[in-house]
Amino acid sequence: MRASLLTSTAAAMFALSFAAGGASAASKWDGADDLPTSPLACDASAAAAPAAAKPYDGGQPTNPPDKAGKEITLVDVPKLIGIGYFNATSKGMQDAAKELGNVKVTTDGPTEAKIDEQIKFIDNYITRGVDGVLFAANDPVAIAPVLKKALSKGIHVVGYDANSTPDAREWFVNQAEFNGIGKGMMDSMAKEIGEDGSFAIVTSTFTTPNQARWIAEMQAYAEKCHPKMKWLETVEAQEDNNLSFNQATTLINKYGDKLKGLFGMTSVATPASAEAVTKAGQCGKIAVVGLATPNAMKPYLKTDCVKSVVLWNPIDLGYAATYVMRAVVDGKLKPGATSVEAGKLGKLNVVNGSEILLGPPFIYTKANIDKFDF
Amino acid sequence: MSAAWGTDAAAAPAAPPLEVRDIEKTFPGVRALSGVSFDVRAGEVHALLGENGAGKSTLIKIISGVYEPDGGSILVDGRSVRFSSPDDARRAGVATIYQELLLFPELTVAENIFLGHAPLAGAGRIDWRAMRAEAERLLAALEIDDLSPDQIVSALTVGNRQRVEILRALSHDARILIMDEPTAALTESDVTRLFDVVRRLKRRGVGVVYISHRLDEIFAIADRVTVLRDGAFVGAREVAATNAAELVQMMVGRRIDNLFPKTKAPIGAPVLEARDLVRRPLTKGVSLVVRAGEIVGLAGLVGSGRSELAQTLFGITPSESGDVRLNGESVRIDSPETARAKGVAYVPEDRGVQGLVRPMSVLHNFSLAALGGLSRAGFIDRASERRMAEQGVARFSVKTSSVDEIAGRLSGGNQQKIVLGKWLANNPKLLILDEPTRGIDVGAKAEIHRLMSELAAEGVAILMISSELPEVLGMSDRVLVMREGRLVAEFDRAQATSEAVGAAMMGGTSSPGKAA
Amino acid sequence: MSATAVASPASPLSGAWRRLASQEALLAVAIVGLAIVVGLINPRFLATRNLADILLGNAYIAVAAVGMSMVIISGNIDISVGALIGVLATVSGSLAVAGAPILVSWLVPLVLGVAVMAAQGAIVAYLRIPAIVVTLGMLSILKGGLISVTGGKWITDLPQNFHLADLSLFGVPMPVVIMVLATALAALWMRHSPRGRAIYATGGNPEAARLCGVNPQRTVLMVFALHGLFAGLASLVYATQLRVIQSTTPQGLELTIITAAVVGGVSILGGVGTVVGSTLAAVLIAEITSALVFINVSPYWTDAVRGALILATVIADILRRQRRAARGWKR
Amino acid sequence: MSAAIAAEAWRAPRWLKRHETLLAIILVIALIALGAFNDRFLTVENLLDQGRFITETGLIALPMTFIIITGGIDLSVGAIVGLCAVMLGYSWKTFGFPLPLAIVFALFVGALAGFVNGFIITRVRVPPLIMTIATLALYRGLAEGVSQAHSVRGYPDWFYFLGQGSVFGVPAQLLLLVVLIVVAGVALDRTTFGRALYAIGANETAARFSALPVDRVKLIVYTLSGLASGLAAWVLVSRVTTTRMDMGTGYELDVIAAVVLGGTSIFGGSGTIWGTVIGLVMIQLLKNGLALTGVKGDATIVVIGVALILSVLIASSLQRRRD
Repeated sequence: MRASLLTSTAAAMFALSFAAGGASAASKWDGADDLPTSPLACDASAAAAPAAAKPYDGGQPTNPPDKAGKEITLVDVPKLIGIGYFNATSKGMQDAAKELGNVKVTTDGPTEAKIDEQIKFIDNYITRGVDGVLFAANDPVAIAPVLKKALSKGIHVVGYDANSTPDAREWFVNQAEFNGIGKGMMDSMAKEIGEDGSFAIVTSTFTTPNQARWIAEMQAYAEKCHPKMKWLETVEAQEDNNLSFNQATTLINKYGDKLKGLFGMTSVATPASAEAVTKAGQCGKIAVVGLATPNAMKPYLKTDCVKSVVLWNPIDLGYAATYVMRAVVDGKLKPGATSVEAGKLGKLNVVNGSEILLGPPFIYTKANIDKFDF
Repeated sequence: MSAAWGTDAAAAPAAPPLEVRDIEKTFPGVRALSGVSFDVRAGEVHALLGENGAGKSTLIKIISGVYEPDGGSILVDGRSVRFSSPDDARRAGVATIYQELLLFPELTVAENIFLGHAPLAGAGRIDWRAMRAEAERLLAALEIDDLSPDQIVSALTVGNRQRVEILRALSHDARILIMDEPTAALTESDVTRLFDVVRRLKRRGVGVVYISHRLDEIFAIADRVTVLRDGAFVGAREVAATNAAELVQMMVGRRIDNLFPKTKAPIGAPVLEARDLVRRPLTKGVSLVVRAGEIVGLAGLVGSGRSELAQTLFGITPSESGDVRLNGESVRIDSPETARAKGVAYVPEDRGVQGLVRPMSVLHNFSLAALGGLSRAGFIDRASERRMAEQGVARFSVKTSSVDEIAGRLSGGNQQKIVLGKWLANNPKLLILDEPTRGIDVGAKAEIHRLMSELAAEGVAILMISSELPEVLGMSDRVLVMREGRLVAEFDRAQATSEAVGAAMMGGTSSPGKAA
Repeated sequence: MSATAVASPASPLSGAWRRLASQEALLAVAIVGLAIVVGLINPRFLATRNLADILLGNAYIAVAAVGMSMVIISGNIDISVGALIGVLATVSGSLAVAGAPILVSWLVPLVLGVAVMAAQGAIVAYLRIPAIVVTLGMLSILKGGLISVTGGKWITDLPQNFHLADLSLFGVPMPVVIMVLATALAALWMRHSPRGRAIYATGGNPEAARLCGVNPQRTVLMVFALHGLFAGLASLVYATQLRVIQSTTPQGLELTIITAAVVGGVSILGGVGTVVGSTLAAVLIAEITSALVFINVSPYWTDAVRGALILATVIADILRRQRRAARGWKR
Repeated sequence: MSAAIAAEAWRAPRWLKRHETLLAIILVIALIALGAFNDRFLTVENLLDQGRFITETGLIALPMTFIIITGGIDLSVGAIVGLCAVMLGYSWKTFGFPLPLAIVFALFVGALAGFVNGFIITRVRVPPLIMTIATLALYRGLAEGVSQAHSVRGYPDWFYFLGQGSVFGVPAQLLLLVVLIVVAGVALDRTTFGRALYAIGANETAARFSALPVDRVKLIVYTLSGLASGLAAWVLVSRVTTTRMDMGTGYELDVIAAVVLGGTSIFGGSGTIWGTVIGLVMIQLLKNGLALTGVKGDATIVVIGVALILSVLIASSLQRRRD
């Protein structure tokens, strides 16, 4: 009786999930929001494609105190604290602060990437009183109200890494446009496994906006430029090392020789996937391409298990964000500007209205990886 | 084990194996014991008598090492000792059967018996084989043939769990065995068996401290009896040289002439008519009638299905088939709520678990079953709630500092009065009493019996379940006997003799264990 | 024994074994059944490699579930274990990187685990604060504490010989060895040693346990200490498996572990259950997670399906218990 | 009124009163101390602002208090919040319900989810903790499955009133919470329903033998818990203007922490709404106050943990001295 109950339920579940499975297989990745994708041109001249000059669409603080040239205190509220990536961005901010001399930045945020936690943090700092808020949004829309509140209190707001709705912040420092990442990832995967290779993806969760957008752009770009490559499957693994490892291993076991490549969409998933490939003794047979921080990837690059890691330099990202904030406060960066000076990074361009582009994503290889420590 | 006892008996020292002198014990607010002395000789049964709250339980808890006395001394074989834990007491050869069932529901009978002193097979591992064998031996010693060492205790009836308790105490090769109300849950036949064992123990030189409210038992088994009242020593008697009246007077400090004052009441129309009630496993087609003003006694062995029948009538375990009429109206009692709505009240067997919400105040216990009547639109009318409780306390002479006292802190008798009062607050037409006087002192017992008569006189129909035959015979207008889930005999007051009823309960050879 | 004749159809096993057997039978059946079903759909699932990986990747959960079962059987619960494992893993890794002898970096987490859990056990047992409160507090203490100390900096460049999980004994990978040994030893100990039985007694009826000469407080303290030891072991497997230690507390791990314990048939009301059951349950849950990928369940639905299957297992187990009790009544 | 609850509560009123009073005192001291450090903390604006943040957990904490008083627990509340948020967004965006209907539908789903918990707990007699651990996974999974992990945005402005608007300067949702606190407090203290909760928690068998509708009452409290989670989802979505399946993650522990901190015995049989409210306020204001005083988030969590253990420790030691 119990066995029957169990198996019957199980059967029911399987049935249900097959149905669902079929449904979703057909469904197209649209980045968990319903924004359109904009794949870049297939040839290398991606940068050449000029973004149509969009008018400034950011928000503005209501009569902020004039602190031009004066000491300012900033708070940086990343998606979550305690992961390598955001440690790196906050390091960049400290570097910039040191260079500028008249900026104080503290990084504080939730220990888990929860929208409402992040909102509470920002709200607390608004009450506490700061001159500017730097943020990386867990959700572009959810974070908007509290950011608008900051603006209304005359606090400057600049985003980095993960954007909010434009009118909720003044500027957003864009590490690399979604379609840029999509192109970079797909091209390097194609280079490693060939135009007819099949691959799978390990991501954090389907709800994480950046990852979702990237995957959407990857799919769009692949359809356009690598039509013969086979997209096997995408699995969730949170921001959890062991879970990512297990999921990657499962994929390897499931597809065997069919699987030629693994994408890691987060700085957690990529090293874990590489580890899985290593443990499975598939180095060289299964390529791992993904976003990751150098330190975690060193072992795998050294053993040639991973050829290249796609990532902008998060230190530069934090660094740039701080410079942008300073420029905003000093009135050097006004709506309509087309570029901004960002210290050692030189001149950064303003793209689609109120975003500042950090530059093309950075490719780490065995050769240059030792130059980085984060 | 017999060997061990034999030697003990041989080397029985002059000093009594256990003696306590001038024991003092005070709890916050309460003087539990003042200057109580008491001793047990090898091979005697020494009965400890007293109303609830007289200090019996405190005394035995001290003897068995649960409490430490504030003053006085405990002597084992004349040597003064200090019990700081039940373990110390046990090592000194003192084993105790507590009134509350202290068993491990999910473990087997054998394990329950030997928990804490399991036979070891070396490398500190338990020797299950030996444990089973030992358990079998003890079962044989008690002539219990319907229990297996492998049964899970959670699946046993109250009566059998009690037996496991006894077996556990016996398993300690005790020289002093304390039995606190050991027969409370036992049937007449179990009691006789128990007495056999007790006598066997006596012959082997074991001293038994025997606590019971049932005078007849004391006269049946005890050699000496010590009476406590309000935590003080009242007196000790050789059982041979005393009588019930004297003991009762010593206990209650007043004379109670008639323990069972069932007064004649006019018997009216049927209140309860049940036909072919079936609720497996223990109610198999029962038909009975209880009339207004009538007290019907329901006798039977533990496990014969008496309580199960009561709980089916009350809707705890709704009947699977058969029909019930209350005051002529055919009703389907599918839950206690409907039962109450139809004027049925049930005073359950297990006061502590089923009857009372111990941590709640007397006030809230009183109103618990009558909340509907005390509230408007779901809101409790506190004034009338308090009024009701205070009237109840007065009417049933519940001894409590105030209605806000925690019910669990009152003595058994007073707790029982609260449970009874709680139900009478609903003015029931049918009152089902399950062991209404188990484990409560003579005074309270008499009051409850008087109350039953009053209620009958007021025209309430009463169905009384009791394992105490004298009570059944004394209180009932009619006696029904239940066995293996069926009603097997009916006697009216005139015919009902202990022999006849007893015989019907035993039904010859079959024992409860074989039921179903 | 007319009664047992009815209760247990000529079973030579003792009651305890009978229960235990049937309890694990349920899970064993589920594990095998699921494997077969999935194997039919996708034979690759049955590849030794895959089955091995399922065990390897989740051994640490099973190990932790052993300790958790003891805690639950003793009538308590522990919410902090997930965070603790994260902390211990970090400590172990940092030691190794700091160049401490490998053995030290392996032993310290065990000791520390025992210490932390024993402390909680002491508060629960002697200060009589409900375990759920203490461990809930400890959860946030460990979680917050770890991040404030490490800043969440990943631990990398771990020395080669640190990776205990990569070793193997007679060809059996270490995580599996540890899982099996931990389960077997715990099971035997809980079954055959008086102290082990004391855990069941304490969970089943503390008052009675006390009167039987069992000291419930000491038992609870001991149980928590052991739980800490198993948490330490788990953290070792967890930490030495990958080349990177995240040095944050794994999210929701405590729930996974508790789930394994209860699916394993450990009654939250205390007094019942076996660690073998919890280990089987941990394996089953891991198997389900992997199976769902193999049979192409939409990734969006995997959690729902897993939840439903867990619920089904639990309900089945409860029903089985109830029938047993009923059987006992019809004597 | 809430003071009345503590005073009139049935169990050893003396210590109960002291217990809440004690908590209240700790709270006040903490507030003053924190206020001394930072002049922006004890401002009406900030305190009202915090009101917005406690509403979601507060709403759930009320039925959770009931459940814990009956000796049960509900770990699935956070997952139900996620499920309801998704249901709200999807019935509106995808199924094309008018938004008010979508809200009602979400509340209904919440109540249903709670009902399922209660039903299986009472009928199959699955222990609440086990049941709700299982549904915690199930409901969260359903939220993800239904939403296909998409978030729903762009609600009409009127919808944001509950989460972001104010009435006479008081956050709208805070008013809702206060009203429900009063209702719950009265229900627990003055009604037969509340009395039944205590009786069930203290001795379920006796409650059943006293003809109290034990199973129905349990069914109700778990359904209420689901409903409250739905309400919380509504408030949350309205506050953060978007719907995601991962909403409400981890709420269960926050809520339980508040309830036990408020002196409700996890073993059932005792507790008050008043205590729960203090527990809620204490945790939130501690977090806020510490943050304003410059303590970082991670350190704040540590403080909360210590506070939880210590205050329960103190309270219970006082209780033992009383009994």
